[in-house]
Amino acid sequence: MAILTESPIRLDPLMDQVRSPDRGGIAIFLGLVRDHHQGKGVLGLDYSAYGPMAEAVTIEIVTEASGHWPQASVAVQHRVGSLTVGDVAVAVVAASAHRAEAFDACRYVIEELKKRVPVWKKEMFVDGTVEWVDPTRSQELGVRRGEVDNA
Amino acid sequence: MAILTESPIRLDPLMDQVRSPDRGGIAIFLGLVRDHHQGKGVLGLDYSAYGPMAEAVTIEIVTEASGHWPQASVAVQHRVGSLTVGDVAVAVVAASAHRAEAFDACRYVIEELKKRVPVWKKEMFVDGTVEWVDPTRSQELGVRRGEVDNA
Amino acid sequence: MSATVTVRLRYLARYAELLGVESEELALAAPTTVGDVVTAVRAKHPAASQLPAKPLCAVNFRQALWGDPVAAGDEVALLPPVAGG
Amino acid sequence: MSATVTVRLRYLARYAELLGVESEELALAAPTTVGDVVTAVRAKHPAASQLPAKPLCAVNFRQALWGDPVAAGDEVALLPPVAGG
Repeated sequence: MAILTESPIRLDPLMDQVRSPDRGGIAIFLGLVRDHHQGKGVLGLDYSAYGPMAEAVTIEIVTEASGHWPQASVAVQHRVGSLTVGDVAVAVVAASAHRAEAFDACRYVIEELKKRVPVWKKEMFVDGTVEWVDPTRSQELGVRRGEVDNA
Repeated sequence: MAILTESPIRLDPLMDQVRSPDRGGIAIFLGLVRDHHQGKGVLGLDYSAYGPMAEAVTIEIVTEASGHWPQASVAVQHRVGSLTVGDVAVAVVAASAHRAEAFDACRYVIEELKKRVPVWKKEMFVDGTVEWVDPTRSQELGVRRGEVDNA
Repeated sequence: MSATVTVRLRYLARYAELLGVESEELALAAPTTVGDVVTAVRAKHPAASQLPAKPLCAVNFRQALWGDPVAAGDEVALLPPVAGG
Repeated sequence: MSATVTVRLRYLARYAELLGVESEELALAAPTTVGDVVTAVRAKHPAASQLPAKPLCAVNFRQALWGDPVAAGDEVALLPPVAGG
């Protein structure tokens, strides 16, 4: 299944990808479009991606998770295109024999995905303004400053 | 929505219970019937509950989670009756503005639920034997020893 | 002659199988505690010797301690170690 | 006379809007590095002065460092800080 999709994300096919009779726990994270960002009302978002790199980096992250939690199996999908408030932008589904690995693998993948996968969003605000989201301009948003040397 | 259900657990109604336009993250845990337990092949499980207390304790746990993570909203359902391998036995769905609280609230609720909610399971093994699961008889399974004084 | 209190007993899961009954009423001399109720259960049911020394109990759907008082009409439940999820 | 290498440039998201182009080819004197390619982009596009000093770059879909070599046919991408999820 492609990691990037222009269609609404459906959970069932992702769960089918990772469930198996010996896996007793599934942890899922869904990222949804919120109605506000930094104090401004949001109407919707346009997501774009650098496709081949987004796929490659996501596979790399999932492979890292398999290294850390060998019993876990993880499926990921990220939506691209125009989304409105409440739409699912990203889904991470991790299944494992026990719940601890499922939670940890799920959390790892979403955290790394947000730091590393080349996806961008342009926010349409209620006040008519439009803005590319730049996490490096928000306060306290971590080490990635858009500089090759720090990356 | 009742916390205990004899019908298959459906995720969508649980998600609808907690999603709202200002919540950007949903963390979900699903506990499924596994095909093995302590080295023996499992055919299926019978879940039973002490209904009124199971509902009360679950509400108590969800209320504790709301205290710890005030932005989070949590929905829980636990299946009772006969389940087969792969069936969802329990679902915890936690939505919040940001993913950290959603994950933490979801994890808290499933951990406490497994320790405190009066639900029991009887395992039907492939070899024809039947056994009540008793976590206190497994190795290293925590402090709860079935004793009033320790509880 | 002392007053008696009648309480409803609930035996759950494995304990119901062990005692062969899910629910019954017992009359005890007042005042009575969770510990007294369990002692009365042991007196009535020989199979109750297989219960742990102090089984997990609930009074009116809340977990209870051994010395907690039990009043007429209360529901006292004996619960095996929980195993949900 | 020195050899040249032709590379494919990809400008993503905000950078594509800034430069008014999503993709183009550039010929540079060999040998060349990621830093050299970005310098050539600046020379060609006045708007590139608004890029950060060292924008995040990828060569052939893998994140690259400033001094990494770039060969003929490589795809060099300039990426704004990522903001997925």
